Amino acid sequence: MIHLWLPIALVCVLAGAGAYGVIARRNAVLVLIGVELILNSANLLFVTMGSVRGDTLRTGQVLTLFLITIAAAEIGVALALILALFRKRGHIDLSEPGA
Amino acid sequence: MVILLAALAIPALTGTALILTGRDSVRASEANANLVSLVASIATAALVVATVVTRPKVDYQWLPSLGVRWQFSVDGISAPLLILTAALGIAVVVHARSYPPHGGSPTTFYGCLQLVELGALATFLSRDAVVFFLSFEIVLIPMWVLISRFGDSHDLPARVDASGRFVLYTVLGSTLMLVGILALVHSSGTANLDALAAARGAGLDRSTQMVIAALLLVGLGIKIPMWPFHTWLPPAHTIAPTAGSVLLAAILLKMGTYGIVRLVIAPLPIGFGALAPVFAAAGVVGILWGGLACLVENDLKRLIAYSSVAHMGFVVLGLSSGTTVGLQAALFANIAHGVVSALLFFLVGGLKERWGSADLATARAALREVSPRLGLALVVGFAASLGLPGLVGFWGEFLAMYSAWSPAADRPEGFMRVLAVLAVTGTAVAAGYSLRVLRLIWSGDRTTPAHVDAHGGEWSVLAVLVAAVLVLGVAPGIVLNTTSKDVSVITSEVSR
Amino acid sequence: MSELVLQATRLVVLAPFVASVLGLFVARRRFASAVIASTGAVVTLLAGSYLLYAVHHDSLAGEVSTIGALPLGQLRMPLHLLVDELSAIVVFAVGIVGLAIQLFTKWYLHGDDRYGVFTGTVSLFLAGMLLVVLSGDLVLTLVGWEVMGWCSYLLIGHYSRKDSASRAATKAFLVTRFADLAFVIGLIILASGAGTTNIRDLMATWSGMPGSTLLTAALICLLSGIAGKSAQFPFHDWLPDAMEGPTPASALIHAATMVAAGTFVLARLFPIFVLSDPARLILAVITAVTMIGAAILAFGQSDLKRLLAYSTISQIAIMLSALAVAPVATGSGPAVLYLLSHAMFKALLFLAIGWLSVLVAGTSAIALAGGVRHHKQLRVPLGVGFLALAGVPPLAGFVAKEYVLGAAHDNISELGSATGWIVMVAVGMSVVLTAAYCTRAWLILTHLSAEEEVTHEAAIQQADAIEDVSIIEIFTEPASEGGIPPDSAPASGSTVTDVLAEDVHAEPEHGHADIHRSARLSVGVLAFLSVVGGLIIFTPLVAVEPHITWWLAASSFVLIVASWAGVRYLAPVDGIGDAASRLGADRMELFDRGLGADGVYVALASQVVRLADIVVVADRQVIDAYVRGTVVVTRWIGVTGERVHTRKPSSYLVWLLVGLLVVGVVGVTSW
Amino acid sequence: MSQAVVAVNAGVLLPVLAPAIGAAAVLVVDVVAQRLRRTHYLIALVSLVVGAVGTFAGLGMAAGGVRQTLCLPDGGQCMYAADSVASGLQLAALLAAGVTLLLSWPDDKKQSSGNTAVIVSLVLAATAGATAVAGARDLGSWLVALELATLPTVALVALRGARSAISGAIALLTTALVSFGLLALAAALWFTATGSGFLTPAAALAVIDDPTRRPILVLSVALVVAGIGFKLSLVPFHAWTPEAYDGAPLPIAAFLAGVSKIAALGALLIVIRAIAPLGAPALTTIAIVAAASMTLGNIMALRQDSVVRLLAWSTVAQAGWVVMPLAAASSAAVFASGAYLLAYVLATLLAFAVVAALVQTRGAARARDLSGYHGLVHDHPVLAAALGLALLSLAGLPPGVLGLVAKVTALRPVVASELWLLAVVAAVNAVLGVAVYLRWLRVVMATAEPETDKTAPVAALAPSAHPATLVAVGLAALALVVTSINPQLILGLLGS
Repeated sequence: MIHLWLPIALVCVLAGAGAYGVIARRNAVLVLIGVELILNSANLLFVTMGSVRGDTLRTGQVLTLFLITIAAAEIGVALALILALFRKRGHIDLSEPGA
Repeated sequence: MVILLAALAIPALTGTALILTGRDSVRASEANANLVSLVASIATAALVVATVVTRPKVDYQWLPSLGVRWQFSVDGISAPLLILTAALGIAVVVHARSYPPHGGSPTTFYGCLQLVELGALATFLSRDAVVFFLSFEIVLIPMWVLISRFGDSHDLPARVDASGRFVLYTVLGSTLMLVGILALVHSSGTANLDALAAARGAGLDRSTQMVIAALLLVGLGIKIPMWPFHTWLPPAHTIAPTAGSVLLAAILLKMGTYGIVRLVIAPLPIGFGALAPVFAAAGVVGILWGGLACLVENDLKRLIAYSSVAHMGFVVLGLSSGTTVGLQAALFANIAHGVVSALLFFLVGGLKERWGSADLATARAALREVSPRLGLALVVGFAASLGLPGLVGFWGEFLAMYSAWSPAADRPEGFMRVLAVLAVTGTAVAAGYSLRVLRLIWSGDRTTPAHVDAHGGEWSVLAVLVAAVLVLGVAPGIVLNTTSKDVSVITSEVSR
Repeated sequence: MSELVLQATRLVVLAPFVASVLGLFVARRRFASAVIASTGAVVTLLAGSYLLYAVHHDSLAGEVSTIGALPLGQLRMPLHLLVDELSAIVVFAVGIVGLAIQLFTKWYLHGDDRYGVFTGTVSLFLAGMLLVVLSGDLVLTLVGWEVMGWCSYLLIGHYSRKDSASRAATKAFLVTRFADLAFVIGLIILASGAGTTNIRDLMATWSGMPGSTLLTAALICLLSGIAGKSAQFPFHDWLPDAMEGPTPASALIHAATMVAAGTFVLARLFPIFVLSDPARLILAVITAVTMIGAAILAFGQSDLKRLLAYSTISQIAIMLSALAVAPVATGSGPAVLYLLSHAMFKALLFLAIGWLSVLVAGTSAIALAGGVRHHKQLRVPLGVGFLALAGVPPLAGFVAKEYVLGAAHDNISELGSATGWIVMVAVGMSVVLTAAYCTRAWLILTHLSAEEEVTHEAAIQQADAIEDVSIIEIFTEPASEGGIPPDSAPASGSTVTDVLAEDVHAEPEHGHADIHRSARLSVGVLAFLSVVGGLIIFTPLVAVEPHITWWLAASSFVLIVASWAGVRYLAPVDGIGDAASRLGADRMELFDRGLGADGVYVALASQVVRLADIVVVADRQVIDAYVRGTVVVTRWIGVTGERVHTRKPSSYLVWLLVGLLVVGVVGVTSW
Repeated sequence: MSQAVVAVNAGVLLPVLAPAIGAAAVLVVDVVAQRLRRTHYLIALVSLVVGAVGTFAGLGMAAGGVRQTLCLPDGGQCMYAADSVASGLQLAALLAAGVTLLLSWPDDKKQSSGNTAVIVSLVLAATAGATAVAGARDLGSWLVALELATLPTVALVALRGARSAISGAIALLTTALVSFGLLALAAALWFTATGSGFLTPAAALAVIDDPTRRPILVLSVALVVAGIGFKLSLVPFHAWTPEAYDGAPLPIAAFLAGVSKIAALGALLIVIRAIAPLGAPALTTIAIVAAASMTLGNIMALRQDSVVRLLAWSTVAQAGWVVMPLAAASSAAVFASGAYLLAYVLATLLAFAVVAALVQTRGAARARDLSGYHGLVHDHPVLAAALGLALLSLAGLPPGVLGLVAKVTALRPVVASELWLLAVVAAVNAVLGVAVYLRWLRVVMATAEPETDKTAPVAALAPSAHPATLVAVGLAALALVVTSINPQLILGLLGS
């Protein structure tokens, strides 16, 4: 059995990397990836704690599935919008002020 | 009970109806609006008098979720103010016959007057602290409209500034007051003003009382206006139309001092006692400050506004003393200032219409020469303003000074006595500025540019107010006997 | 007390008050105004007479309720009137003077379009004075006191078209009001110490604590107000300026009313005033300075009305000094006696001078010079007035002055305090000075003009002769001349009218109406009373023992004669015979300006105005600055906010995470 | 997984199911019969009304009353539980969505953009999310419902296709994504701390005594505040608001200002209720965020010349007021927050409705610019009156009594918890708020300039507003008037 600190450390790294990506990246898609990293850190935490706690409802695991689904929906909308942005502006740089 | 509700319903409905009436027939409806307003005001006044006489009580559930009830009734403290409000409600309408509003639709003008009256009446009638606050707020927007739309037509930026200052400053005050009210209601568990007064702060420790009292005093102090929160008043008065100035000075300011009696002095005796010296000091500074400013002020309306600051300082001083004498003085001075400032603002409003401005530096025809009636009213008005004994202004100020000299046992006597002496000095300053005005515009030998003397509606209003100044000055017992019973309940002092 | 007395008491105050209010409604109609005002004065006098009768005949004294007690918790304020011997006699005197002035005014302001307003104001003034006199309550005293002050403002400023009148009125009111500040404080101290404003009750309370510092403070405060109203140093300078008012107003203010009110109030409070030696000493010093200083100034005035004004200041000081020295046993009698006699002769002097000034169109010494030579009907009243003023035996002024000296003497002999000596010396000096300025005035009035001197060489000797005779005449004549009008007014009146008619014809440019019979009657009655008023000491009307300290009387008479002789010697034969011209023109001018007291007032007032300027600047730049400051701050935050909101989505994300950091840190730490 | 069969009560779920089914139905109908436009709207309105009716049973329940379903058989815990506050929010969301639909009612004269069905179904879907989140009691439904309420709005903003719309949508999207990431993390931390998937007080209480797990819970709450702060437009998570409002079509902006806020508050209240037993210190962050939102929102709103941006910033400020009571952490606070939100939504919707009506009559350029409102009271007195009522309600001044009562309600818990500093900040912001709305109102009330009046005669006003828009204005105005007369109608929804 792996120690608990390892997945938790990974959660922290993922969340931190995601946050950094969100802040530092200008490209919309890369920002999107940053968000995904954050979401995945949450997923990892759910799974980890779900396995540790082991309640009857399997909350951790179920919620992970939920999150993956939502993330997929999000990505769909987000990519569509980024596409529209690209069509209007010719770039997807988020550091450009809006109209 | 029906009487009381009708007294509130009539101005509310008339005001709303007038405002909502289209401005399609601006010219045709001028006289009609005045007539409707006049009838409504008279009916309201009759009902108010009936209410004061019969003293009904109204108690309906209104906001059970917040524990707010429509609780209205009359007692000795509010009765004189109600009568004053109702009377001036008629007076402004009658006066407006001589000076029709300009700057907007007359229906809006008269509607706003009705709503201001409604707010004032509701404030003085309400027995629920939260309803008190709501009523307090009713007057704001109509008054804002009166100032910003019907004010001095020459100066748009000044109108914007004056009306904005008025409404914003007052909202700050009333919101702070709301915070205080909510704290009071929460900590004492009742919103009923009578119950609050009866509890006399039982169960509230000193520090809580002080915090609540401080919030309420600052909030209500802005409305009074108490020094140093007074700078909204001079511009508002200067710009406002005559009716607005009158209602503002004679009634709206009184809501502040009335609120202090109801919300601070009665329910928070210990907290108020602790803050009273500061409060009194602010009042006395106001007396001197306002008076001194009047000595060099060259706009007559501003001058009267500053004199209001000084006069309300006496009210504040009386309130701070914590004795029956002080409270009686404050309540009387309230009424006195209501009458006197109404007289002066009616007068000066008319003069401003005649002169085109209220500037004292411009050479004018001496009032005594060209318009003896206005001259007489001016002399009586300023005589009362300087606190001449035998006129209405005297009793409140003298008794306030007395009360400051011998305050309640828990006040710092030495400090209060110093304040009393300073307040007395203020009366000399009042004499100074009053005579200055008389010398500038009443006496002299110029007869040009001539203007017509007061007549019709204007003169009847002035004459009635002059008579009121005299009658209340000669027989102050009319007011003092009305208030005494309830005042002695608040101070729980045994009369000697 | 009987119901009749109660009603009479109220009526005394009410009648002039009602007259003034009614008078306001008919102010445009001369006749109606005159009727109302005179009726008010008559009713007051009748009611006052009845009071006097009732008080002495039925020994009725007590309190009369007015508007009911005010409900003021711990402070009792019954607002009662107080009728006793003291108030009854003063009411009577005020009634007489008031009626006389009302009657005189009707003639004097014949051509004035504001006669109605004036006479109504006089009525109100009288109401105020009578309220002070009858007041049994400090607050009522204050009410009457201030009402009088306000009426004096209106009366002095009657000729409001004249800027000088308006200025004088303002000055009079402001100076007295300033002095009243301390008065009000004094009243408050007295009332709060006793818990009541009822004078008898509070005197009873305070009498129980004679050494009280607070009492001394209160009394000194009262003295300030009294000094203001009575025009004592340093508040004296308003009174000479008040001569800008019509002469009846001056007569009113100077005689039985306003300036004497201070004396009355102090007399009323005498039982507690005697308890405080410091206050008495202060009063003695103030009055000593005033009576001598004002007498000197009076001597140097180039305007005879102003001369009378300074003489009033000086006389009131003598009056007040009696209160400063009188031992408990002596009481306030001497002061009241002086008040009464001064009321009569000063009213007389003013009305007579006013009469004369109408005839010669002016009040300056030059205009009036030789006045009584041309208008002989004024010779007696003016002569009586000046003699009484100078305190020549046996006129009322003499009797009263002897009582003051007697009081000082009593003080020295009984108490041996410095106060007594101060007053004694000061009154002694003022006797000399008073005689001096009276003589000077009389010499001017009887001086023949330059042309007459040229045409009638012998006139100089004749003038001397007449001068000499005149004094003797006046000793002998009053019984016949001054005493006639009450008895046989119609006969005497018609003859004098004829004489006057000639004068009017002689001065067509003046065009003033023939003097009314009633006005002359007023003057006559006052002259009569000035002569025989001293006899009052033999009645029970004033609380004094009918005795005179003979060596004091004799020495003062010697002083008077010496002074008369000195001035007579100094008076030049050329010009207008003005003894004061020896002082030199420069000094005369200085005297006319009251030694520059006005300048001091103006300087003080300008300091207040400077303070006011500071306040206005502070109001704008300090108090209002934070109001405007909020606008500035709001705008600044807004501008900064706009700069920060770059509309860049990436920066929003930075905000979001920074916000998260803040929220997280605060949340965790503040748990 | 054990045999956990949840019991479903469709009646209780009706407020959620009705719009969801409606959304599906619209799409189905669109597939079956294209080119239909009004039908979609009718279906949507019907589904909203049905949903609204479904909330009635839950309104005004006594304290502790709750309608729940999706309950676990063994533990008795339910994944859906609507108390009266939740029911009130649901009703408000459904009605607000209805108003939104009325505002976007298709105009026959204009060419169809072809995506009517999409818009309607997205609105319904987002509404379903909003109603669902108010009742969600477990992490899963909470997250899903919240995202369901958010994602469609991104699409709705973007659908207009204009450049500004895309910009707004991008701003909204990026913030939404990151926020959701944070919320997901928050959910994970909650689970980590409590070991429970339910957002219940019981779960939170278990953590109190454990010093290692408590910080995790606090961090979780902080993340929730941040994540929901975005949706409520709380500073500093607010920056998208003006962009999105400005870029979106007006009805969608109204939707963002109304339904989205309701959804966000519903989500927040669940968490707040769950951690209420932990006490107020946990919520200091809320106090800070609330104070910052009010202040910045008002100050920025003061500087806006575009009315939509002004309303956007006003939303930021009002959001501060909405969450302010929550700093007190009590059931009264939850009630107060809900009440304030409802009052705000009603007033804001009315303001948006009036703007929408003006866009239709005067054109977008004029209606979206503040200066275009000059003299509105003369051109459109009725609309001006409605707008005035809405603005005054937002400002919290009579005659907008509802707004005033809402302020009273919101301040009550704050004062009760003696958060004096926060109360004073609120008082100052009441003033700023008044300044914001009166600035607009002053323009509305201004006397029409002669030249503009002449050049644009009233008769020549080309198109009149769409009836549906006018119905929306009328309904909202009526609701505001009625609730201003008797605010208990709104307060009562949320329980007594």
